Amino acid sequence: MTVNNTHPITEELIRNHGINAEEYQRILELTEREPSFTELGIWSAMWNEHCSYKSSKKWLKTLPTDGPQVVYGPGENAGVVDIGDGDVVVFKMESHNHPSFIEPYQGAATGVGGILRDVFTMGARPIAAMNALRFGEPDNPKTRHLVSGVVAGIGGYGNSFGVPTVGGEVNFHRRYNGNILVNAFAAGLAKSDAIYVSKAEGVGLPVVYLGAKTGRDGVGGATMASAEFDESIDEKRPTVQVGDPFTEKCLLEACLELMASGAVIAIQDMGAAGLTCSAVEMGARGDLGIELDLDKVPVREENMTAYEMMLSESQERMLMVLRPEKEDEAKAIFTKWGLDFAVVGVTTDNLRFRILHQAEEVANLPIKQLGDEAPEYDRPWVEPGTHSPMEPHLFAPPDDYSAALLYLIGSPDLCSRRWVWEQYDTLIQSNSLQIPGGDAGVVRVEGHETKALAFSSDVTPRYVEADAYEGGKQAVAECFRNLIATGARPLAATDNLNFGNPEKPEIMGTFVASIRGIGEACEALGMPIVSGNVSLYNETNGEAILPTPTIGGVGVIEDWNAMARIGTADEGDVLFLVGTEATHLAQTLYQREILGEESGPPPPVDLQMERARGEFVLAAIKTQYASACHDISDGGLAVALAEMCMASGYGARCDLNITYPHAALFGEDQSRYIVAVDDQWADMFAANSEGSGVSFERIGTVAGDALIINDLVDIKVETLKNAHESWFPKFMSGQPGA
Amino acid sequence: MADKQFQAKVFVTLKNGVLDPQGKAIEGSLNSLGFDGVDSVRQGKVFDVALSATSKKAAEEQLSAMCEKLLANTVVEDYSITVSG
Amino acid sequence: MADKQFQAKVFVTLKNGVLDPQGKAIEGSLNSLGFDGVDSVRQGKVFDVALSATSKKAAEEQLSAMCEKLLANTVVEDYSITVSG
Amino acid sequence: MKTALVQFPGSNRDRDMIAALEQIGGQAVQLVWHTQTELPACDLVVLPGGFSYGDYLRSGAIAARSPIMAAIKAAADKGTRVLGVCNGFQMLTEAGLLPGALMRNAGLTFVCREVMLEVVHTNNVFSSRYEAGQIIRCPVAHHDGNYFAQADVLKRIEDGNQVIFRYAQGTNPNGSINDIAGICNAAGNVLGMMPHPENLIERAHGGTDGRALFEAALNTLERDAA
Ligand SMILES: Nc1ncnc2c1ncn2[C@@H]1O[C@H](COP(=O)(O)OP(=O)(O)O)[C@@H](O)[C@H]1O
Ligand SMILES: [Mg+2]
Repeated sequence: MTVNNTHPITEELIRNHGINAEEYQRILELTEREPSFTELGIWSAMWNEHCSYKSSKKWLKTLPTDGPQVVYGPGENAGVVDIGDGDVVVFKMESHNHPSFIEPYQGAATGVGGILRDVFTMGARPIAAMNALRFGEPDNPKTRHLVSGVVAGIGGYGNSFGVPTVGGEVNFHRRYNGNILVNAFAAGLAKSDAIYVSKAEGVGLPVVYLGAKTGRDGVGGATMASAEFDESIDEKRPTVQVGDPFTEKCLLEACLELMASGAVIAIQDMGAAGLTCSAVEMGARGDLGIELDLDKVPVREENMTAYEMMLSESQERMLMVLRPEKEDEAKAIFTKWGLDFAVVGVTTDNLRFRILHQAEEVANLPIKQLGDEAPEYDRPWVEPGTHSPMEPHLFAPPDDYSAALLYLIGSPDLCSRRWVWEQYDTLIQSNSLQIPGGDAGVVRVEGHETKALAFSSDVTPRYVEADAYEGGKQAVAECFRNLIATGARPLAATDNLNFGNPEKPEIMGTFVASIRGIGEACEALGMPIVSGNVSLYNETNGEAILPTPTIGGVGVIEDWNAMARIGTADEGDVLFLVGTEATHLAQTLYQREILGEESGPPPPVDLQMERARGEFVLAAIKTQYASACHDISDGGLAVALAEMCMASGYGARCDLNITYPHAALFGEDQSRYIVAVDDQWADMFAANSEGSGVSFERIGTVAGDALIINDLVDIKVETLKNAHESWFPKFMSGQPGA
Repeated sequence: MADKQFQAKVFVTLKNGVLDPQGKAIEGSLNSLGFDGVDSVRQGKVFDVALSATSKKAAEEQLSAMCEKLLANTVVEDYSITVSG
Repeated sequence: MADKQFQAKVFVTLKNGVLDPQGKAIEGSLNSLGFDGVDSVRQGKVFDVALSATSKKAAEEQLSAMCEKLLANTVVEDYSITVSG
Repeated sequence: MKTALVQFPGSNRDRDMIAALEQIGGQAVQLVWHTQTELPACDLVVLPGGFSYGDYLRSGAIAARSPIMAAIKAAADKGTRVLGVCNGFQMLTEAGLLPGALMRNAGLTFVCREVMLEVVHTNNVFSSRYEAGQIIRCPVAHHDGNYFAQADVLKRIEDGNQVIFRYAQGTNPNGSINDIAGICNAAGNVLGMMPHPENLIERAHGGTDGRALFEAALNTLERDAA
């Protein structure tokens, strides 16, 4: 039987494809006639926010993206950064927010699958993964179900595929109640002379379909990922896809074998709007036309229309331009791995994107225009307001400092995430030097004696909400700090910008301001943005999420024998605060959790100071003065000290010069670290900091089995641990008290 | 009115068109084990539920509520129920 | 003699006495969801198999061979088969 | 000692295992693809961890029916050493080379963490370099490690001193009956265990408690003596 590919183009149909009037006019001009149904689908896929970045492009261009270490910046499947000795690290972060809210397990799983594919499409073997998660408030009825599904899905895919998950974030906030965030990061390792890109070269060459068969999965998914949620969410359900990590693992091995065989000219994974985006990308990049014969596409469902095949988001698929003489060898590799391999098209010199189905032409469009001439908007935006500073005396001190500290480290946003990361394989590949629980994940560079890579994912949404510019800076600065704290030199970063509806000037303003902050920080801290992803329209019934520009940073450790950890301080070590006494309590967890308020400005970041202190701490770690190190972030100095005590099992005796005790202990002033130093080196360390002009304070020593701070805090480490470890398991088991 | 005991079977299967990686793998394995008569395999779940309810009808209502709430992931799965007892 | 198409259901369930962590967990969640009528839950698998065979009997024989060889782990699982032509 | 390692589609701790075997054995490992029907000449066959066939149907079930398995059974009967770790252990039970079955973890979730193991018996070629009763550290990373055997079988392997590793100090991560983490066959030449000794063999791993198992299985003493 033949499938009907025709369908009248009505105004409603156009609207349902998320195409507005002007856009449709432009489509008519470029198509030079009324588009066919299949063509309309293709245009909408290429022009929706998800694929075209039409609202964000203008601003993304302002981010610093190069540096001597950058091999490929944004634009490829993932960023590529030189780490020396002929090795490169390939990484990117991507969101799967909407699918994960609809079907948490599969949504999160396919999110991980997608980002892994982005990395190995370029020829890199994935070596590390992270996941940045934001959920609604714990007592929202949906939250527990979403947490368990998302975490199981991330583990289910990553563990089976075989990549260690070495870091991430989990936050809970009311503003994510109807729109959670699942941002997945992956990094891979490759040789600098064996990187593959999507730019096709050569006319008349076979275009090959690789991997799993095509079904109706996610037809319209790309359109959904850019649509605001409303109560009619159920209708969107069929677009959820099921991931198959087993096939993905086979695809990885097959692709790496294929690349080694020299058969690959260009390769591109099929992500959103699979066949359409990948084919157009290859052609447009290489100034070539592409002709596809859909009758040759491996399908797993009957009577699929051209429209469905072109927009299907079935997972674990790739498109490749092949060296013809290598076809048999290439086919053999894919047969060995039990994967489909089909020549489905050819490259042409006419710059047309031509689709045949059942021996009929169902689409014939200008490929460059599809790829490059997507609309670009300068959406109206308003500069976000800022808050005047708030002095410490404006904040009530706690009645009991020990109780406040215990409460904080046992609160949803500060408690241990062990329940989460023990469901992830953190050890596979035998290279994990630091697993979750410290400041950054660290993995060895295989084949290298001493080199290692560090990974951290960071953003503090409540800061961004209060001041998008400072919040943007802070996200990068905290990422920088987490890398430094392990002894890594920050190299570059990827971003995942999660915001609400960009058609609202306030939201657009937050977006613009945070990008300005991110850009300045990346510039000042030498961390260019080499890849990224934008997720807009994160709103439910008109309420937007907290603005959440997640930053994924990568750093290099030349010799992991000189690496620092959070928990390696030894009895008798001297504890130094790098930085000064805290005074900033606005937008802190102390304010939110203890005082029940969220107001005022976030702590500002002085980027020059950030860099100076970072370089000082890095030097101290590299020269092995630091027996342990931890940056000070959420919850301030007291929480950071508690985290070090819990990690080492030792107590600490601290005597601080204090003006405002609650600010000194819980203030979240930026650019600060705690460094533990063997007492025989303590004076030397102090002298060095004097010399380098970095402010520091000798705050105490590692001792006993309790954390003691002046006459304010005195808590047994065991007690801290219990409070820290108990919330998550309790919450997930549905027990009260969580 | 006293409750009666019922034995129910709840079948949870993937919706048509939803990819079934397990079924696919099993199909492949059966073929390579020489069962070449096998055309397709889809894997689903079956729950044997013992429950007490006032009537068969009440039991069925409870069971479909259980499916909606927990047993089935209605985003990708269908369910069917048979009650005996 | 030409092959006919058959649709079969294969049920694989845990032997009595073999503990069923999934069933237990589901039982627990159902109770905590307020379904206190639930006395016990056991989780099993069901396979929808489409196969071609010369006769229903032949189909059944093939299917039990599949169970013995792959579909069931007879150390801990029992199976049953229903074939509809 | 010649060593062979069998790779299945979906194996993913094979690279960890190869690294451990080559580092400690000082010899290249011969790789065998699951579709082969013969093993190369070897004294030790290793079935690595991972998710062969995605762990679909049952963990290790499909791999246990692959062509190479008959050759492995034959080799085991002839006394060749066979080591199955994690997914490899699951395959050995599914293939009937070891008794019992590995069920879904009692907690139902995948669990990756370090546990403590008691070396119960040192009467075999894998644990002989440990002291009986010794407690060692070892990581686990699995979803289906909940060992189960019917009462009579359990009695048989306990009485037959076939339980080689037990989770110790309350660290049983999966609900295994009798805290069983690893067992061997009656002859003592086939060992299956859920924990991953290959992930704890060098300073970078934060410990080396896993080394002795490979030193024993690979006869490194004899090698060093020779
Ligand atoms: N979703 C997750 N997956 C893996 N590890 C996580 C996840 N969420 C948090 N972690 C880990 O828990 C630790 C604490 O997280 P966080 O408080 O965000 O660290 P930091 O304050 O140093 O940024 C870190 O090691 C982090 O990598
Ligand atoms: Mg930190």
